[in-house]
Amino acid sequence: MIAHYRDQGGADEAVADVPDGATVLIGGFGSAGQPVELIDALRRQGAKELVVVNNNAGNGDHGLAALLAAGQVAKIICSFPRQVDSWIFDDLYRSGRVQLEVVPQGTLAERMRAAGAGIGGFYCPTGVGTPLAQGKEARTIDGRDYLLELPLPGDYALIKAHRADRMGNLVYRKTARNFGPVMATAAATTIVQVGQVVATGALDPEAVVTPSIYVDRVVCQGQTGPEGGAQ
Amino acid sequence: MIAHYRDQGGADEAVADVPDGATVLIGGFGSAGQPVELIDALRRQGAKELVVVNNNAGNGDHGLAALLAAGQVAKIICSFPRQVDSWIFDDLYRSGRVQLEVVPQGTLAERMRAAGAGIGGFYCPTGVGTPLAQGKEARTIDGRDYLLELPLPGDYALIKAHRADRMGNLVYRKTARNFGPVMATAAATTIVQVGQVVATGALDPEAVVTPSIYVDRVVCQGQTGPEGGAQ
Amino acid sequence: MSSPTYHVDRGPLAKDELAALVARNIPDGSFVNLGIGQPTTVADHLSPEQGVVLHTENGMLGMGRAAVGDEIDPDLINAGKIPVIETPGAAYFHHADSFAMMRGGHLDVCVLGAFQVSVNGDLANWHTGAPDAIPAVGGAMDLAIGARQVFVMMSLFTKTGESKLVERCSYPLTGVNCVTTVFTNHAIFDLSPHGARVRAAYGISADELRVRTGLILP
Amino acid sequence: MSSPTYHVDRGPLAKDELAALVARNIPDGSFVNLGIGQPTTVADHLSPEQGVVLHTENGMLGMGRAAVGDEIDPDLINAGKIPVIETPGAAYFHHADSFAMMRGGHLDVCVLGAFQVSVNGDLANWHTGAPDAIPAVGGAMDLAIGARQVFVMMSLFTKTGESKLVERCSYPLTGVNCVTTVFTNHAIFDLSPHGARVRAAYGISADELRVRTGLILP
Repeated sequence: MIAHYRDQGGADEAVADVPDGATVLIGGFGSAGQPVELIDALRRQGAKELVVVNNNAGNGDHGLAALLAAGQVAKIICSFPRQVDSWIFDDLYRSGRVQLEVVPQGTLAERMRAAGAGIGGFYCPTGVGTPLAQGKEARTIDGRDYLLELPLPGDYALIKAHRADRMGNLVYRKTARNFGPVMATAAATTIVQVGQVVATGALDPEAVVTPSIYVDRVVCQGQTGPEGGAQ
Repeated sequence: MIAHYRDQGGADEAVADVPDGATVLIGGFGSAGQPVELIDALRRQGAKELVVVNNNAGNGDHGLAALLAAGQVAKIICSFPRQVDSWIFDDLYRSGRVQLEVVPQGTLAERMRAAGAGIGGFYCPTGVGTPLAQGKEARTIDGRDYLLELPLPGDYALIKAHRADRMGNLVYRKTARNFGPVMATAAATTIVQVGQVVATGALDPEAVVTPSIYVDRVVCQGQTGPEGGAQ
Repeated sequence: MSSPTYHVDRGPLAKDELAALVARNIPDGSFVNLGIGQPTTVADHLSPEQGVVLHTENGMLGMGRAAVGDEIDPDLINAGKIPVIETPGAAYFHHADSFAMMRGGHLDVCVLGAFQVSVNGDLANWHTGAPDAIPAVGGAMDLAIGARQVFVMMSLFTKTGESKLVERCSYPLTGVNCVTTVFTNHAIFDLSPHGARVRAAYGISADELRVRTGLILP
Repeated sequence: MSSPTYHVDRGPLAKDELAALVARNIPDGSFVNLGIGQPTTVADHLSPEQGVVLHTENGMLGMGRAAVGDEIDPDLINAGKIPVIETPGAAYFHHADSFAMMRGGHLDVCVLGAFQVSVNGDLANWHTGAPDAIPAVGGAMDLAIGARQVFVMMSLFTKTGESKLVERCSYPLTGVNCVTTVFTNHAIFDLSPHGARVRAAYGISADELRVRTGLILP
């Protein structure tokens, strides 16, 4: 269904129905593209036992790190939890209060793409012969070794984009694009935080990165353009 | 390697090294996006026993149809050969002079994407329970049935884009985009016919559809912009 | 579930009545793919207020009506290779992305023609099985298994009177258990793995429908 | 294949000499990914005339140098999360596309740091194997198996004198048979499934290199 932006409620309303135990795909690579306003709303909302998919495991004390600190996350699926400023995750992990599944970064992205693209599984060369191959089916195809990787769908995606039109078409900004487009395809409900909403027709159809079909709710932090088409 | 457009030779020079027996991915959906100038050059060049991958099997008497008529194609891999104006293919096929592999259109695109993305194979729900499932490994994952599909790489891709910059970054035009971007990733050598070459830096980095890494040779039919960066 | 309605005081649906009926069954705000041929005519009955967005497999959301005159652009065509126009809020994407959208279950509805549909939702619409026919599947199999609801739009009977809704398809299949609703000139059928159920019939009685289709229709 | 050159009339390579040497070994016009840490310094030794295009895993080709002052933009960072600038001809793409590019063999060269490399090209650079370490792999495994040439840049010996080029890695692996060339302060090694071959050595003799590494080095 089309988002059809209608000056919807803010971030709190957008995340109100996320239930305990939901799998939530959260965009961003470090701080770039991290939907901090939506994450903060999820923290205020209080859903617990969440499974969070993100490239990292929180930086500093805000955003995803604050959600972890609030004890709402049961498990995190990510490629790179350990960073100089990941002290909140580090403490939770070492004291056994959060589960961790480490996935190579490209496999993480491709597993979400598979979920969004209706692919049941794929043979991936990444991680062959490493500890991350443990428990995975291996197969040689055309002389090369692969691991079977399965789709990683989300119940919700919380992502950040640069601009949306009133139908929910999205464009991103520079390397803040990162996981947003693929997470939007992989979640049952995609919630987007944008800096600006423009009139339908104001985005170049050749340059739309996430078509509106993947977008369910848009929260605007900044300026909202006129209602209706641009015509 | 970077294309770095240097007023290279025309279409004939671009396709000069295509050997007999090569697998050639040819862009286009019907006439939209069909690289007619490159196909005509390949016809003049005369390489034989080609395996051609295209959505269709030629329309009318020109482009891909003319390549077929010249007897250069041993096999065509496509989704939709039969059309009102596919008489050249129809004759060749009925008289046993060309082999045909019919692949569902989305599986055709996804097999080329897999080839470009280093995926060894993928489980696809399309075609389960149909005649096109014959000979394919079937597997049930999470309660749904899938077929194992393998990558479809090309030795060459011949595609058409709207504009290139001098490094080989590409943008397309409307539904003429179709198979071009995915074929560019799947071929060892990608040759592109464009209407215009612009200065490096003149394309919006947010709107580039095919990054230059996938482009080996550019043939310009129209205007060529100034040399060097736009800085 | 409500009982079927038999409109026996009228004839079967005309083609444009059928197209209008299919259009009314598409929920507001849906993303929809209309197959080549008769399904294309459904577009003429969609009102702008419905906010339906049309997808075409060759890489576009927000496809508009057929182009006329100066609007014709060879780079802007639909799956049937007919020139069309772009609507505000359109987006273009490449073939792998277009079929990821279809296969991934993101389209709310697709409307397809058919040679045969079985009561449990199997679809046959790509190949007559004739030994000399050139097989050509296009995007039919991807749509059949990908859209959340698969509507079939067809005449109920062949020219020689055989039912195209059948117990088991004799033509090669396009997809298994995939059709959700069959819209025909004589009746609308909701399908499920448990069989077909008549929603409404036009110019035909319950008994005649059973006799002419040869099906058990609860 | 030419014989190894032993430069014994000088000391080992300094860090910037090593970075310059790696840069000279990158063919003109290559698409290159430079790993976090020491490999990043290779960029300082690439001349514009080489026409090398830098890839960053977080979705960009045409990455430029570190941003300074007003150039700093939190939406434009490299894999190490350092603000960088854009060069003319840059392109942005999402993570699935970025890693398809890496996994699909499109990068000509990547340069990585390492804890250990085995003579047959196994790489260990993501995990020390310490039981209390938090595992974090990032994009290392994707780069290791994806780039056409995988260069490793490291000191040859640990602070306690053990060789980091080994017969068989004791640390958990990042990738198998993937490293093509190892650039160290003491020597450059070309690797293949058949073992390591010294290309050049700096401030160390052939005998001393064999003794200190404990390896058979033809």
